Amino acid sequence: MIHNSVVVLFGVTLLYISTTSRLGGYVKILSIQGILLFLFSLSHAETLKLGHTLILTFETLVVKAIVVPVFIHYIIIKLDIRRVTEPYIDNFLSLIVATIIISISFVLSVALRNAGAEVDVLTFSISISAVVIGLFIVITNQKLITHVMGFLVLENGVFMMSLSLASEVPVIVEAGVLLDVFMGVFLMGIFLNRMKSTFESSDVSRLTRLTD
Amino acid sequence: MHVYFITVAVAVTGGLLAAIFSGKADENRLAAGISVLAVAVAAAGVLQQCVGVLFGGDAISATVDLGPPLGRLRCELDALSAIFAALTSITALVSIIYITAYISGMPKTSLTMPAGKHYMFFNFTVASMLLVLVLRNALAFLVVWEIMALCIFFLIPFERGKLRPMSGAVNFLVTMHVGAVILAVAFVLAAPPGADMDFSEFSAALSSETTSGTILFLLFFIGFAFKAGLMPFHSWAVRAETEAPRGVSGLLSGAAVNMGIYGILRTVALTGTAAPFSGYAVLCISMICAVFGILYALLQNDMRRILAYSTIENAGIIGIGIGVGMLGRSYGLPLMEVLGLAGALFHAINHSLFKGVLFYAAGAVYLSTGTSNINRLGGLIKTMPITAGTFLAASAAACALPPFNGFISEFLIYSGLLKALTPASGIIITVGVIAVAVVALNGAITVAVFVKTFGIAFLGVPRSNLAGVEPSPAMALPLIILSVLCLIAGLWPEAVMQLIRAPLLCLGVTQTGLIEESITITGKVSRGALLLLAVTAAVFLVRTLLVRTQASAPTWGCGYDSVTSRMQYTGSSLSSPFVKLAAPLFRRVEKRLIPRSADVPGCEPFPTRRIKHASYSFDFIEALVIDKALVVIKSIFERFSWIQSGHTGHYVLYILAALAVFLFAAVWRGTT
Amino acid sequence: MSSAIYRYILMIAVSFLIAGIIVRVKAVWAGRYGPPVIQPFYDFIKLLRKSSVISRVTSPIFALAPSAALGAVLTAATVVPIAGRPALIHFNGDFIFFAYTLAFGKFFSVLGALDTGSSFEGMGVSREITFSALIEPAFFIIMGSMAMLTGHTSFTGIYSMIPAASHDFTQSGFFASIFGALRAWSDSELLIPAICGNIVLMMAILVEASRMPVDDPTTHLELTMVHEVMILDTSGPDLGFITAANTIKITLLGTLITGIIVPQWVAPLAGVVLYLFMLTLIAVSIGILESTIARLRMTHVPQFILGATSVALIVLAVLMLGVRK
Amino acid sequence: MISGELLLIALPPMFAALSIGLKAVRSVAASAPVFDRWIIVAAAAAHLFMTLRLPYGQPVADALIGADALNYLFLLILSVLFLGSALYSTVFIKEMAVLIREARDERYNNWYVPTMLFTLATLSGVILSRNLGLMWVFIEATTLSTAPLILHHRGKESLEAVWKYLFICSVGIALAFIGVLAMTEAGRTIKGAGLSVDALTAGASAISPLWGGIAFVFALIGFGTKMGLAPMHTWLPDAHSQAPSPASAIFSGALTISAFLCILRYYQIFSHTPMIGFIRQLMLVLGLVSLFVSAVYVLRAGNFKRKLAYSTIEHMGILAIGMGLGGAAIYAVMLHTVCSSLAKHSLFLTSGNFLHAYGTVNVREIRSGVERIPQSAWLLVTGTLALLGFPPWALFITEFSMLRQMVTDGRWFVLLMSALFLTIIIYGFVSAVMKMAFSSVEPSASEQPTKRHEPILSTLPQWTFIAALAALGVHIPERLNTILHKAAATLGGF
Repeated sequence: MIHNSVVVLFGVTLLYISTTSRLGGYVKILSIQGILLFLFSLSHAETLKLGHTLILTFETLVVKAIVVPVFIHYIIIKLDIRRVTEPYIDNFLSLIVATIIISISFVLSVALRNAGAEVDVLTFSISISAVVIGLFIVITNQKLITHVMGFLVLENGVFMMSLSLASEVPVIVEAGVLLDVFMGVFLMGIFLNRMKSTFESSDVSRLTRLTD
Repeated sequence: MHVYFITVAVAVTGGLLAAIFSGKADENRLAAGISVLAVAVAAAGVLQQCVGVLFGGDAISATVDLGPPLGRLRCELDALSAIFAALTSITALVSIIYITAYISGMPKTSLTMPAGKHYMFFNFTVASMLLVLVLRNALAFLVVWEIMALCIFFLIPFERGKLRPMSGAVNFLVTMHVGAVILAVAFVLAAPPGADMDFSEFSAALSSETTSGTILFLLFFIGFAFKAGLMPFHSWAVRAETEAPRGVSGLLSGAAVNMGIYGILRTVALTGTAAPFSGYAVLCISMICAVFGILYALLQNDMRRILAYSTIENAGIIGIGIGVGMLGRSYGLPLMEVLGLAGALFHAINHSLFKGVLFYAAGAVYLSTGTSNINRLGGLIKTMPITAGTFLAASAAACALPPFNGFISEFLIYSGLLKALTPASGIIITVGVIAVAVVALNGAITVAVFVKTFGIAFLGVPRSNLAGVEPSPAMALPLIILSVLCLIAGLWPEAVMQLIRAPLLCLGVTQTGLIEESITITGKVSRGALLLLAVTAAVFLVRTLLVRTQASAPTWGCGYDSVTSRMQYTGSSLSSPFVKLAAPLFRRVEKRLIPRSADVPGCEPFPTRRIKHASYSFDFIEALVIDKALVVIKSIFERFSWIQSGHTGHYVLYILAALAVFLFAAVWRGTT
Repeated sequence: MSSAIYRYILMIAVSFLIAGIIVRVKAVWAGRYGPPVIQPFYDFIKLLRKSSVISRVTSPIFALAPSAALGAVLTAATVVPIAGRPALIHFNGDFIFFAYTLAFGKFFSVLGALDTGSSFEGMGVSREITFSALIEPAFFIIMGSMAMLTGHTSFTGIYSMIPAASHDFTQSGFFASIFGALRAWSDSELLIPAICGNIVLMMAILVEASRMPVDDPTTHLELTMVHEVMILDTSGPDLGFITAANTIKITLLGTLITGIIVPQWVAPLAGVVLYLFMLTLIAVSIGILESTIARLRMTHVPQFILGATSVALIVLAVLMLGVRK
Repeated sequence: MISGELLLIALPPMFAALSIGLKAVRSVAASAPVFDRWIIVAAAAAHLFMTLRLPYGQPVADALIGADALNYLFLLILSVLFLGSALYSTVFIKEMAVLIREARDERYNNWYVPTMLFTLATLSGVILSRNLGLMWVFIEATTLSTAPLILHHRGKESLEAVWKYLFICSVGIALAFIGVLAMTEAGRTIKGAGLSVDALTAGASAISPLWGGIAFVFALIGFGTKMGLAPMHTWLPDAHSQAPSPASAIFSGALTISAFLCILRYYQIFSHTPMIGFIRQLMLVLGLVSLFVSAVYVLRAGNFKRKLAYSTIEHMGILAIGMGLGGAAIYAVMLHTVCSSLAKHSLFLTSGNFLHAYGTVNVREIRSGVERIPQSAWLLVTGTLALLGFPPWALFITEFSMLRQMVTDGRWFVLLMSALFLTIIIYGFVSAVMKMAFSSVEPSASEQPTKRHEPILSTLPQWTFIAALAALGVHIPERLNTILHKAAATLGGF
């Protein structure tokens, strides 16, 4: 029961993130998603071995809910990026697109189940839509920091899918995902602040010199 | 066969040694000497082998196993390859002697690459040409075929700082690559699956009378037509031969075009009796090529461009000969087949001879006067008698005038056409007569072209202060040898026909009696030519006896005494009536350049301004096939320049789009 | 063989008369008495004896050109069947040899003209090569079709197949034989090709020998000349050779025309008489033509010559239909 | 005993640690350029030595890492290329030191050798791993280990390049991870298969086509991003043109094909299932799109290194098309991988020489290469001709056999399109190279080009690679031929 409600809540956060127009909102959403994933992994606790659950809890609670959002918050303040996200298309339209994405992923997962693949429809569709919405956020936003956050939403989607699909995936892959998130954010953070020193602003419009 | 391989190896090592010695200071003579020696030895070896094969000896063959990628290579020097090998080696030898003399006259700094490397690529080209003639394995043939194109590609950009040869070379390489791709497709289609793609296996697929057999033949024909410089694919020949250095142009028009001809003849040999349609196709393409080639030659005023277009015209004539031969074979007219194919082979030999002389003479003119634009030359015969004499002989041969060899080969093609009388179908007769008319028109325009070239450049009064100087004996020697060969082949064609006898058998001609008959035909005609020479000599003798006192006076100017050299007819004015007549065939651009500068000083009272008028025409087929295609491709691709836009967001969008499409396809395929 | 040589010499001699007849007819038509018919012969002898003035500018080619022109025409003459009898030399495809020998002559005479470096001669050259290039296809279509139809490729062979020749009328009288020949002609398939052939050959004479509609031999304004201007600078024996070459060329083409009409079966003497009669008829018609028609504008001459090609194409149509029958 | 494969992966990081350690020691740090050169060459030589001695063909069943014929071939390519880069790097490091002595600009990049060695390690890891999950982790590691290399020049462009490289590749790798997850889900029906390639291939028929299709799509798009297949190629031109020459040579020569190996593993799993038809269609589509994009941009790109990067995309497209054709074309793909990596590697190193001699790689500003740097100019010309598939070099043979496969399968549209794009690429490349090598400064121009000294090591690797290519074009040695055939056999070719 908790399992389904956590997933639904995660879906709601996805919808909300595609409509907020303030960076602070993005950071708060990310930490909420971290917490939801923590609850989600707890609900999977009984099927996993002890060691695995230990890493999972550490991973979701500490990294996704606390460390990463704080780090991003710190970067936003240090680079005093303007607090508002400048998306290419207005919020209302992106909300519609987000709902379309979620509905399509539901259709997809129902089709999968009908074709005989025993898959948990709700979790799979929400995780697929998280991935696609992550990409959508990256596509429709100018600022680099929003790209990083889009990428993190994508990571959360992948993490949820890995839990729901392949519960007995060996530990090293889990560690790999964690490593990916951590290193990605870390490196992007470094480049963002070095970019601040070389470029005047950190929105993506500066980054179009390399063309043909 | 091993001697043949040794000669090819000698040419290659000669090239390498020349390149190695190219670094030193006075390296021109050393490198030149080595490469000339190498080509001479190679030529001697090849000629010895070819003579053995051509006169009675049967084909020498050998198989070499090179392991994985190329597999078993069957090499065979049969009569058809032998005659072309002989031709290539002679042309190569004469060209290398010519190039070395040509380069020694040029300052070292004006070469794009050191002379030694130029010789290296020349030797590699010759070696690859000789190798291509003997290879019978399709993959190895293609490999050496493209290596030959590559080596010529390096020969073309020769003079430093000039950009046009560079683009000419690139045009050449790309055209050859397209030709090679077509050939590759043809080879794969013809080879039965799994076999190691030997030429002998192609004859089954080629000679089937069905449409697939015809389409396959046409693919082979088009693939080789690229190299032969036939009309739609001729732009490389014109560009390369005008921009390459002189010796190389001689090699290009002589040996390179022969490779294309050899390829077409090899296909004919493999095909046996093809459907009439392929014969008609070959004949029609060659007719168009011949007429358009010579018409464009009439427009040009640069000696080398004229000769380049005349090469295309001669390739057309040879194509007509092949077409006649094929039609004869498919309609069951053996004499027409023999005459057509013999005419084609004979003309290939003639073309290599007289075209060589023409290019080397044009080179000698360029070297001594610095330009090959005939409108700025004139009266060169007085200062360059040997070059003028050989140029006259070669142009008479090119116009197929009786005492020279060109007449014999066109005569063979004519009589082949006239033998097209068969009650079977009316089409072949009409095509035959139209072809006769086309070749006649072609001959007449060739006379106009070479009258214009020789007349304007060598005769009359020098139009500018460019006085020519006789080339060094090393350059004059090739000219004399080749023009004398032209005359001998014209007056005693039986010797050349003996050469052609074995290749004809190779081409699948069965009745040897008919070959004898064609030889007697040429014999009789050459007796007539001899008569012409004798009568003219007799009349000239009478004239010298009769003419007693020869007073000299200025040319009769119809009463106007201050005749200047500028009042002479120039090349463009000489051909203007014809050009106006055939105007719709080429786009002429008349430009009247009126500079903004003020009045002309010195004639103040009259308000005149210096007006410069320039008119030039360009080859609209080349413009259509090459330039237009390039423009269209570039404009289409220009529209796709948004892909690399620089925005990270766009890039992720591409990934998402690809993912969505493929995912949808996977699910759609999975569920249905 | 010996009779062929006599007829060859006869033709060379007659050619000077032909030129005289043309001039005489034009004079009579204009109401003048005109020079004697053998005047060209006297001119030829006079020119041979005169000394010549050679321009300083020219090279040996100018000296060679007239001899080459005459030599070419004389060689071409050996191939033509005269007065219904086989030619001096005949072999397969000798009409090609005929055409290309004439081209050899033209090639050198044109080069000779260019050698003098005068703008007038250049003008003549450019017109000459254009017009002669246009008549070549017509001549070849005619001869090619005749060769196809008759199966022979030499002049002698073609003309031996003329229907009048193949029937033996020797025993019947002169007029009966003429009616027989006409009847034989009417039902043979060679009728139309022969007629068109003669028209084309007639036009060829006008073009090659530069007669009236194409070029006015008597004009004195160099700008309008075609052939005369090319020989402005020749003098003495050279001029003689070139005028002789020109007149022989007329008779050559005339002989080709008569070849179709004079049947090969008639007795040699009667054949020769008939041949001479036909030649004078042609010369008179040329003379009349020159007196009545004005010159064509220079730009219209190509259209006139291409007319010859269209006539030749009619023969091609006959060829196609003929074969189908 | 530690297995050879594990040593191969572990060895380079040890050398890197040695390099970092020595730099930490104050007294020795000053002579960093000297010992750095020795370390990288030693590591490369050791890696090649171990690779040649590594037994291949019978990997331990279900082992995490092991060498079968397919990945042994890729390992060979990697170690040979890395040795070439190492030798070139000695010259590169010496010149960097010279720049510092003249205090022209940046300080010595301490991190150059360590990151190169980490890249070698991670690439060996990717190639040797036989477990899809482990392969994914190593691919992830290559992204992170190559990022600092692109940042070598610290200019505006290289910053932008590294940002795009990191971001797009991370997105790609995340999608690839979903592919791995989907494969575990698909492999659930094969009991105890987990993610080991051998088990999955054996039980492939039991995999449900739907999940298999989804897994392959995600893997193809994910690893395709790392491989540089269009439309996921956008990061490649920026990254490869900004990285230093030896590094970009390794990127285009080894990194792209290791991503290609990951895709081949998925291809191998489905090679004997009815799914293979659909997979070949996908590969053909991506191949043709890559050829199209590279044809568009080879004409437009002004910078020669970017042109080379687009030719990398072109060759990846050719590989994809080859796999899409199947049958004999798969053997051609194997040979093509070997030869195209060698050709691209030597060309990137040569473009480094040009960059060093002229200070720019812009085609329009480079003149009379033959006079100033003759060795590199001739290398450029022969290398380009080898890359474009002219005989006698081996790429002609591979493109011919692919063409042969296209004709026998009757795929005329693919043949027409690829022939057209390849011809355009040839036109674009040859005209650029001819301008750079042969077009010369007018004799009257003020400064006449003077011949520069070219160190032997800056041209030796390239000459050996081009000579090897020419040799392969004529005769393939027996040992290599068996490896190629076995590799093709594992993928369902012959």
